[in-house]
Amino acid sequence: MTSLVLSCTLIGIGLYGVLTRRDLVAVLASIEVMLGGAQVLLASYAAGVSVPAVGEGITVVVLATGAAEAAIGLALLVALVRRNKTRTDQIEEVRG
Amino acid sequence: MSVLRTLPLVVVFVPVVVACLLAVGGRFVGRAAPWIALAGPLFAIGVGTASLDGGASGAVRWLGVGETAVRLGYHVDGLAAIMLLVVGVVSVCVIVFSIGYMRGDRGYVRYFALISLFTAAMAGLVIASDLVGLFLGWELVGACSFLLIGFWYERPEAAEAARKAFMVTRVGDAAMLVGMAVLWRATGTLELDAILGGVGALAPSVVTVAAVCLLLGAVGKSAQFPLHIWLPDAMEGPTPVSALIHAATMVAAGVFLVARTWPLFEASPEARLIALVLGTVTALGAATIALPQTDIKKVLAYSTISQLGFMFAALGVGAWPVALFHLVTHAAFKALLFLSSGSVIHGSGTQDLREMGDLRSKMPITATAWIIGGLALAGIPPTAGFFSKDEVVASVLQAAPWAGVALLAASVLTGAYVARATRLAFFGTARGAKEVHESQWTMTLPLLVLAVAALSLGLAGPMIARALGAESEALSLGIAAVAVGLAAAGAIGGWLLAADGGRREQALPPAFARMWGMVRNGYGFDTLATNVAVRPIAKLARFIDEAVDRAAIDGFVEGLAVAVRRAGALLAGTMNGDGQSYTALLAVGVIVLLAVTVWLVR
Amino acid sequence: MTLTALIALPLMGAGLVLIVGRVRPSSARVLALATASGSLLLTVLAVTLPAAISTPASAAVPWLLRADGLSLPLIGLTGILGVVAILASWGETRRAASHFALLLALQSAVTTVFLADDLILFYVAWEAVLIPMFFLIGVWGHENRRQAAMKFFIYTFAGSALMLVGLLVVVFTTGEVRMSALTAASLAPGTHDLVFWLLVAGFAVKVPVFPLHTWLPDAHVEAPVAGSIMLAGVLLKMGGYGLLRLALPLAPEAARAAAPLFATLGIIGIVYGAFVALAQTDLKRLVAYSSVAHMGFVVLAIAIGTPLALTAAMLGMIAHGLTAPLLFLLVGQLQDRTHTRELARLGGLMRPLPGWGTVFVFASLASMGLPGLAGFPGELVTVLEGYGAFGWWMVAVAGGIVLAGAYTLRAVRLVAFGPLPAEWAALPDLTFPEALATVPLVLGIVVLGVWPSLVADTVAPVASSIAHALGVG
Amino acid sequence: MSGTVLWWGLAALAVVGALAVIAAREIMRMLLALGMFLLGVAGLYAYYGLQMLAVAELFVYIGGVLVLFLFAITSMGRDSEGRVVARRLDVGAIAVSAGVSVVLLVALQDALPAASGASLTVEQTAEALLGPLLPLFEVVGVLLLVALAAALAIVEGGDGR
Repeated sequence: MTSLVLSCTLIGIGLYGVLTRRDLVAVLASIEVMLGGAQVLLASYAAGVSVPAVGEGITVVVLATGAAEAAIGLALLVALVRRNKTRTDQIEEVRG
Repeated sequence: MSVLRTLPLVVVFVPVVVACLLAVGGRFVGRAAPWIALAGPLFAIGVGTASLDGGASGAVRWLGVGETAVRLGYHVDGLAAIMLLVVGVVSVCVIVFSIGYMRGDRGYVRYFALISLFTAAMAGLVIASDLVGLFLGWELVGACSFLLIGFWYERPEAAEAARKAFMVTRVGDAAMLVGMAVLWRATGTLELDAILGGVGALAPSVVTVAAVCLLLGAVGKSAQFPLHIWLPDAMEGPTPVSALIHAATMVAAGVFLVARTWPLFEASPEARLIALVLGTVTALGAATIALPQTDIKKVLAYSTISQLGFMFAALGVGAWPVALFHLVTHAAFKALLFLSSGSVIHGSGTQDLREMGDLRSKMPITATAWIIGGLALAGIPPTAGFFSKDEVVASVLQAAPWAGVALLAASVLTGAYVARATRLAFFGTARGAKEVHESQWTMTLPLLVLAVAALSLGLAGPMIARALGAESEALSLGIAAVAVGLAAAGAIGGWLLAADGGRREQALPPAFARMWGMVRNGYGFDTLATNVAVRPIAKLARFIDEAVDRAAIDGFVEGLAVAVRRAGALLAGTMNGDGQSYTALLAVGVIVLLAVTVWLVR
Repeated sequence: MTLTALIALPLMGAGLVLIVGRVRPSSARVLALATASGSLLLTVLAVTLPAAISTPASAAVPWLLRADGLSLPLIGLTGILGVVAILASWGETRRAASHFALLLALQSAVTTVFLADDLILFYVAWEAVLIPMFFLIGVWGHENRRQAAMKFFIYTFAGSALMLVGLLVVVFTTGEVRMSALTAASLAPGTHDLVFWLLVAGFAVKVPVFPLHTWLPDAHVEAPVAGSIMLAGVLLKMGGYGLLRLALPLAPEAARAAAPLFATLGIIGIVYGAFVALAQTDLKRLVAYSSVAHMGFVVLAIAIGTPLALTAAMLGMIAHGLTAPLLFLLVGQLQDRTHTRELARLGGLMRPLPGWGTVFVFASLASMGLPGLAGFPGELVTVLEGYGAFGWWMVAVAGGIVLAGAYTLRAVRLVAFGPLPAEWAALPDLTFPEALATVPLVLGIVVLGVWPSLVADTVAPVASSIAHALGVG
Repeated sequence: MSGTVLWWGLAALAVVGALAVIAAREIMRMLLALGMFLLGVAGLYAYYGLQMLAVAELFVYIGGVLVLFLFAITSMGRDSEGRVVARRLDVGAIAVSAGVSVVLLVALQDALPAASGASLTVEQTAEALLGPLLPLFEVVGVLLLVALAAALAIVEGGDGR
């Protein structure tokens, strides 16, 4: 139960970071934090799954996707840097 | 002759066909239009004489579902026959008279088409055996009157008068419609013999309400107080039209209606009382207004209103055959007077009495015709007017002395305004600038025919009474003498009033002159009616249009649209391009969704 | 099989006109007129020979059509107005082909509404009518036509959306789609009121019942002549037809309970419409509000509910379907000449336009319910039966009739009579096609006025069955 | 007893790391905080007996992702150096994020099975991955490959759009 509390707090903190940080890198880092929080939760229960190995296997998968996501995020970052927009409010193409 | 008895509907169809023929083929017919238009009235006379002692009848199912049905039918009884005769004779005279009077008018053929249509409608009204057929004729007569008053539609006064006439009569017609609805609910039918036969079975309140409603219709059509304001203005129409419609036929339809539905009125004392009061007030009031008029046609218009007042008074006291008799004689001598005035207008080019004078030297026939008519109107023996008006005054005096006295006073005034008009127009020194000439034969012949009628109809009293199925009382010499004496006195007064070309009239003391002017204006009733009825309705209409329709209802609908658009704009504001605000919204969405699922699951 | 042909012919005609119009624009109107006259002929055939129209519910024909006393007069009216509308647009040059095609499509859609025996087809046709009408107003209309077209579309569409819900409730609770098979009993007890008010929402907007009428004047003022003719002539009748065909039979108790409300709205409609018409300065808006008043009579007649009153409602609709289009036709012809509808600027037009003037006076007299013309039988019977049902309220109705006379005569006085302003001295009178367009309507008005049982007898059986269902007949 | 103290220590490490990430003034300090956070997470994995995962975490995240961050930052060029401006304390964001975490907490509190203390040796994990979970493992491989390709495409094709 306590791991749930921890995980939720971490996700909350990460989300706060995503919402408030102006710098793209910071946003990406905050996303990593949220991901970490989730993974902790998963880990705390992974062992408890009927076939232990399956729990482990899933956590590995989550870990992998986390890494992949980080890679894509950073690639985007690089692309944006090339167009010297590193601040979240400078990206306006999504204006409605 | 007997074939006419069996085919009364011909009096309606022939003039309708003639009217359509003239309307469509106007150009080809040209000058022959009046002679073709004579067909309708001649048939009316034919059927009228043939059916004096009872004619054919028939009915057809006009509109119905199952057994509840509105039927349309005709029944030519004595009353209808007499009316047909009146309509026929007067129409013939008017049409012949109009040949000369309307020559050279742009709407020559249209005029005769409308007259023919009018004859058809009047005939239909008269022979109808049920209230729907009667109402059909009733309103069509009103429509023809509208079109004929507004015949010279380019003149604003004529257009306005036409609209006013049709509107005021339609107020009465609306009351009639309600009366018909009351009868329909009570008896399930609108056929006169069914209703009148079963009057005994009806509740008194129903009878009274129905009778009063029908009476209102009659008051509207016969221009009785307070719905009389349209008749003087109706003089804007051509004079022959005034003679036919606004003297003899249409305005008499009100009296005819009460006579036709007499059992209903017999069973309702209240309705009769209203008729008596309105009739008497109108008779006296209109006679006073007629006195100071300067336009010859206005004199005759108010005189007609007054004479109709006499008839309504007679109806009020229950003497409906007497009223009918007076209706017939009045039709004759009033048509005669109108046509004479037409001839005078045609000859002297003016309608204003002050610009006439000494017309008898140039227009002898017209003068004699006018004088005979005047004598009949005043009720001087041996003219027909004497007999019929005497019986009216006699019967009213017997039943309601106060009304009788008022009618006698009205007779005095009648004598006065007739004498005044006669002297101003035909005697004294010629004041008109234009060269005066006697009218051609087509105009003077009808005058002679009507003059003969005005003289001889007095003797037709018993024959008419028999046709109506009522016994005619003997002439009460006493009252007759009093009536004639009073009329003569009035005449002398009127004659003196019109001394030296009407200048004495203008030289009245200021107080009296102002009152004289006010009376001439019809006691200001016309302007009163406009301010009380016409103007508030127009203002209310504008208010409803602007405030209720445009602002309230339409505003609400348009407002709804604007509100929706503004709400849309509000939401669009959130899409401000800031990625992070999107995530925040997303997060809020997640919170809400999860909260709801948790709440639902629990 | 002629029923299907009645719908297919105008539709095919529309397609043909479009194609031909591209090649030779001038012949588009001739072809359109031919199609319209063809379908009118077919309609007359269908109306006079009921045997010819028995449509077997064969599997081949997926949808079901049925014509009975209620729909025959209306499809007859649609046929006549189809021809008149095309004649009215005879001079149309802007994209003539699609104009005529839309008119034919509109006629086909309206005929489907009146003939549909299948609820879903009824709804589809009901909405299909909006589309050509929207374009007719939106493209060929006058000054701010887009706003009017949009308002017309959304207002009626909102109403019919509610109606759709009602129809779906009926379909799902009873599982029956064919109207002829549906009776009040087939509806689940609880749903009567719900179905009634949902259906009425859609129909009331169309009729229009006061206060849902404010879309009508804008739509009419901006619509082209042919649009106004079809809008006033048949579109308004779809509301009345819907009430008689669906709302009343399916939920009689609800209908009877709602009768006083409808009667009040009807009477308000009559008097209110007349008052507002009296204050109008635009001739076309005046005629539009007169339509509101006339339809007030129809609503009142439906509220009374007796067999004769329902027949009177039908008569009222057919009569209005003749007089209003005639008036709109005349106003359109006037506007083609004077390019204005302002009463203040007009006057004395009887002099330069005798032909037009005579028909205008005739149409005005018919519109104010002069006996002997089409409007009178319906209004007379409504008052007669109305006194039995609603007593002294008929005095207000009679007042409404007088007011009808007031605004009509005011219009005649301001337009046809009075002195002729100099600017209109040289106006040309009616051309042959224009005069021809008025002939069917004038004849219809006289025939219906003199011999109303021509329509009344066909409507009577259906009217008495509806009244019987209402428990009033 | 010692286990729970260890857990609290690691949890504190992670939480402080996380807080530092979102509050760091200067970008380099943020990265250090991220590293600290990841260390905490790895420790927690170990605490929960997933040794293989703990080690994987160390290598992949701290070794790989953190380096990636470093690389990205350095390539961002001069101007972004050391100026990591955080917005003022944004009450709205606090509310939202607190809300999300609370809702998650409530939603999941009884949905999860009881946490068990069992631990997994590397051998067991290896057998599982190469045995029943082999297809899963392959998929992971493909996933990573795709991510790589995508990253390259974005970086290379960036200017072409």
